[in-house]
Amino acid sequence: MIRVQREDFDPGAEIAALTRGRADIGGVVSFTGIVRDLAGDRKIGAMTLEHYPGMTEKQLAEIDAEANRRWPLAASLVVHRYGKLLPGDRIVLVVTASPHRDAAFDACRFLIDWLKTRAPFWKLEETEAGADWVKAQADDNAAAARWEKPASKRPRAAE
Amino acid sequence: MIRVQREDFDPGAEIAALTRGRADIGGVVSFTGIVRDLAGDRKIGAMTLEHYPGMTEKQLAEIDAEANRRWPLAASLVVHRYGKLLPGDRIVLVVTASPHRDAAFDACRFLIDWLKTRAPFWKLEETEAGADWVKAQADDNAAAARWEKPASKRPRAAE
Amino acid sequence: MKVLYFAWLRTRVGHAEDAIDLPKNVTDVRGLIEVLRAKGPNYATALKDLNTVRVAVNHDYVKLDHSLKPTDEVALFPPVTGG
Amino acid sequence: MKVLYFAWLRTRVGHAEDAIDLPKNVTDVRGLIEVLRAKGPNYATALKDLNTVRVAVNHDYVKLDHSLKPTDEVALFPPVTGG
Repeated sequence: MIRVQREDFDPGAEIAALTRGRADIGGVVSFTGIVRDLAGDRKIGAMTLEHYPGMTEKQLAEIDAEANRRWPLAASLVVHRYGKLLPGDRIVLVVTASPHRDAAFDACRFLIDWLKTRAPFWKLEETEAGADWVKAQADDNAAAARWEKPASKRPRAAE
Repeated sequence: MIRVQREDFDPGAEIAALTRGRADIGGVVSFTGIVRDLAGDRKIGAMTLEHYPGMTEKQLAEIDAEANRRWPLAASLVVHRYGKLLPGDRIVLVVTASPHRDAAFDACRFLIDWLKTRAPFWKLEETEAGADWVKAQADDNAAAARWEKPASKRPRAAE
Repeated sequence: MKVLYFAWLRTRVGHAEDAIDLPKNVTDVRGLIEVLRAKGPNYATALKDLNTVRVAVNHDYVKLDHSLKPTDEVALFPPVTGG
Repeated sequence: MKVLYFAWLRTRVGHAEDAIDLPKNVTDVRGLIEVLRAKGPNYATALKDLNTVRVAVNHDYVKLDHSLKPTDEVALFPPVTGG
């Protein structure tokens, strides 16, 4: 399940809703991303998240479907905010539930790694020096690459 | 921070308390363990968690300290319940917060893996066939072994 | 054809959206980008380095050799930075 | 010396705690376990296979060759199954 919204979310309420009445779930893993007050050594006053309505939902749904294909999940949820956020604000939530904790951990990490490189969001940071578009990070590309499948899964592998 | 308690806990409230007013935290990872209704193919009616008061707290505090030595955590929390629990009940919570998500994910997984093999808790499962003490699982030992340090960190390595 | 710009591509171009009539000899994304670059220095600057430009057609990522239809929605934007 | 039992070690022994006066020639955990085994068939059964017995002294895990003091709190229990 995925949601794209301007409003804040409540991680506890989302975790509870995902697991309520479910006794087949052994473990629930959540990741909550929070706006930091520093970008390198520059103090951040605020951040605005631009996104591409329609494509965002489509890309998140595809990433969520891929996680559910790869791991035996009982439930999964991605919530991503857009609009103006302040340091300390929640920005993204990923929740995964599975009978086995390894699957829940792997799927949660996969979801946040992949959405960081695939979901069409762009951060505009406001510092004392002005507003700057955040640059994509090599770290994030490396993190996403961890989850690339071996050649057998690639569509063109048979050629 | 660690807590051992009979009462239920609220993952959302714990996550919020750990991160409130903190703008130096980029990511928060949580693991919530839930009592399942099946053990293999046997239906579980209830479960009683016995523990060793005093040693439990000491072992959990040491595991938590080790996580904080290994990863740059802004905050960490382990809550473990004891007493009688029903399928669907929460049993354990681990929350880790860090400026970087990889550290938060690794530390959270380390904490749950290590507490499963080191914290003195024992599960007594009630099924239609009677009450049985749960056997330690090879899986859990393998999961904990992932986090063993190379020889240089072992106390006897110099011999 | 609807062409959308996001983030610094939008600010460099100066607006969020164009309606482009694709010349008959232009059939793919690479050709569309050449058409846009010729529209003015704002476009030429925004689209100078294609290493920093991502392309989506109808909400899916595509490469520069992707074929275009007049009804497509094309979006040009920098590498994403959400999460 | 206080000796505690947990989980199925406790149910097999039949109680949760003993006060043991360690003979002078018994100096380590292995010796204590021999003393306990001699106390009766319930102890002998509970402590038969040491592969399934974990030992803690003063809340820390120890091995069978760990030396004991009369003031120690010793605990015997199966491999843990929490989390």
